[in-house]
Amino acid sequence: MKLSLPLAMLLALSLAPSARAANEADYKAAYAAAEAASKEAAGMRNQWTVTVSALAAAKKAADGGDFDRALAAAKEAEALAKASIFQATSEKEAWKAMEIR
Amino acid sequence: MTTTTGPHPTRRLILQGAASVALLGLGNLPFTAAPARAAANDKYPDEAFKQKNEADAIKALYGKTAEPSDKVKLDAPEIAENGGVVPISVTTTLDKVTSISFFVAENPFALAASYRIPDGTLPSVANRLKMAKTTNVTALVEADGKLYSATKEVKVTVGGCGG
Amino acid sequence: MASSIRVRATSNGDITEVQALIQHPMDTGLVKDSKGEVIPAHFIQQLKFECNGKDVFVADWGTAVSKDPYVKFSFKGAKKGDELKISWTDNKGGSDTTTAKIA
Amino acid sequence: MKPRIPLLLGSLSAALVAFVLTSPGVVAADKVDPVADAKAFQNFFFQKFPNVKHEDFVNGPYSMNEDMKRQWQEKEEFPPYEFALDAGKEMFSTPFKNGKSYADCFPNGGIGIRQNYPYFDEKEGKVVTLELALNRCREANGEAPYSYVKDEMASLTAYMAYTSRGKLMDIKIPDDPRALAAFENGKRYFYTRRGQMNFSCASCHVQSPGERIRAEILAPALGILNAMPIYRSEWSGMGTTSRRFVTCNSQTRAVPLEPQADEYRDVEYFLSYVANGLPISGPGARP
Repeated sequence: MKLSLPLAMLLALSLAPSARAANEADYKAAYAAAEAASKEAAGMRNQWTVTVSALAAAKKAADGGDFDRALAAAKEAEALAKASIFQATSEKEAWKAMEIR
Repeated sequence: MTTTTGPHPTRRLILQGAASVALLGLGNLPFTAAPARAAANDKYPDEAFKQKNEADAIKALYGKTAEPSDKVKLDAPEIAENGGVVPISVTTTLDKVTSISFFVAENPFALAASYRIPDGTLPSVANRLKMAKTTNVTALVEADGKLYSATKEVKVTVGGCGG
Repeated sequence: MASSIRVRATSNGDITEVQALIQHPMDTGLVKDSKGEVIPAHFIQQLKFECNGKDVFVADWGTAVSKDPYVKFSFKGAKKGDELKISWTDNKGGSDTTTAKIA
Repeated sequence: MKPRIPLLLGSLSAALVAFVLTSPGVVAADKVDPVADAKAFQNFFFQKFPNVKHEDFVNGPYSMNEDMKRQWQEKEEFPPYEFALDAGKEMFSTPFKNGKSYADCFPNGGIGIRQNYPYFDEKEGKVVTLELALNRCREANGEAPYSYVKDEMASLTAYMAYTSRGKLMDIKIPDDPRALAAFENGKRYFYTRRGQMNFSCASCHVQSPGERIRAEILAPALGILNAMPIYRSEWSGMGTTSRRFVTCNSQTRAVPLEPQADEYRDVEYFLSYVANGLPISGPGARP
């Protein structure tokens, strides 16, 4: 099974993690971005379960005051959501490659 | 009820047998008399079903050890399509069969099911058992007071791709 | 409500083949439900088949018997039209019984 | 475990492949031709599995593996869906509070008609599945609709499928551009990759039927809905087509759509149409 997944997320994730500890503002910004991407993915009816759970984990960590983990989870959620958007757009045509003719 | 075919069980012997079966449940006393299970008790072998491993369960149920025999034909799938519903059956050419039981070695409780075979009932049973994981399934047949067994490994794993 | 026991008893010659499927959850007591609480053990312990006043088959079951359990066996000495009585009891004192004519 | 690096390589190659393929190929596949699609679909499986009898494809994994087929035949002697079947029969004959019953909602009293579902409703301009028709019948008679993924719906469809056993799947596509669009949409959904696993229905049921996915043998896509609804040992209970679509989605880590969403209705329409001519074998028993 060729696992081909056009993943913009990998580029996003490889950014050097910021040195100082994350604070609430960083987390809020990252969470907002993640939520927007997640809504867009849902709008394309191609949401992933892992995006939803990463968002939930981010929220839970933030509620617990652990903003480092919350920020990381929010970033991951955003990357996953972007990946599912990329998947939906590329599959608009790519599915024909598998069609039995 | 059928009379046992072993040594004629006087009352004292049965009591002694029953006592030692009970003691045996604690798994620490060597076993002396061996009552044929079918006649010894009519009630549910609660003790045997409580044993975790196979050897204790066999002792608690029959009070003796079994010897593998090719006269016991155990039919079980190579790979179970689902651990919750594994079709397993056994048939034997041995005669004077009084009891048939199934053990799943690494289940939480080894003894899965035990059947009493009165006179006139054919010595073969089919049933569907649950298996916790890949392990050995053993069928025991008690014929003419002696125990015979057949064992087969059945592979069990979950299905599906992820989730 | 129809009986929880479905039986099919067919005789050819002197041998009667009996198949039974029983509607029962057969809970092991080792499983948790979606809310994380343990589902208590609830399983058939004894299943009896009687014909012409005699036990022809007695099953003692543990928690490893599948949900909606099935069993098949055969016995001699009965003929078409005889009545087979089937009854089970479970670890919570529940029970059910039914009769079936041998076809 | 996040497989990062292989995904990166995978994604670059996929993007490349997608780009290459879309440019020349798209012209040929524009006109929707269900008859040709169905023929190509069936021939693909008949050639891939020459020694599987055509009508056996409806037995899913059991047409692919002898050991599994034996376990299935043992189960079929006294199948676990027996109780759902009886419950369905009873529900079918119990009138609603207003005295009517399911028989009044369906042609031929609902007996022996499952092979014509799903059908394209030209008034509504959409595909109507058996499950949807049953719930609409309930609502039309003042009854609360059943859940699409629970036992009641499965029992009803089990009984209706049983009354059609052996009849050949007979799905019609009227000469209506919306019907062709629904068929095409179903086909698109069937071949579209989704979820973090990046699988489409075809990844498993076209590329690798007969192979194992952990303990289970994958069923061929041809005739896969002919056995619905199915009693799955894994669920130790009955499953409707809706439940099967929803669970398949979540296995590939895609968030499922609501049961009876347009995509699900269309993919059921597509999959049933391409299985025309194969017998109904529902209700089925599966791992």
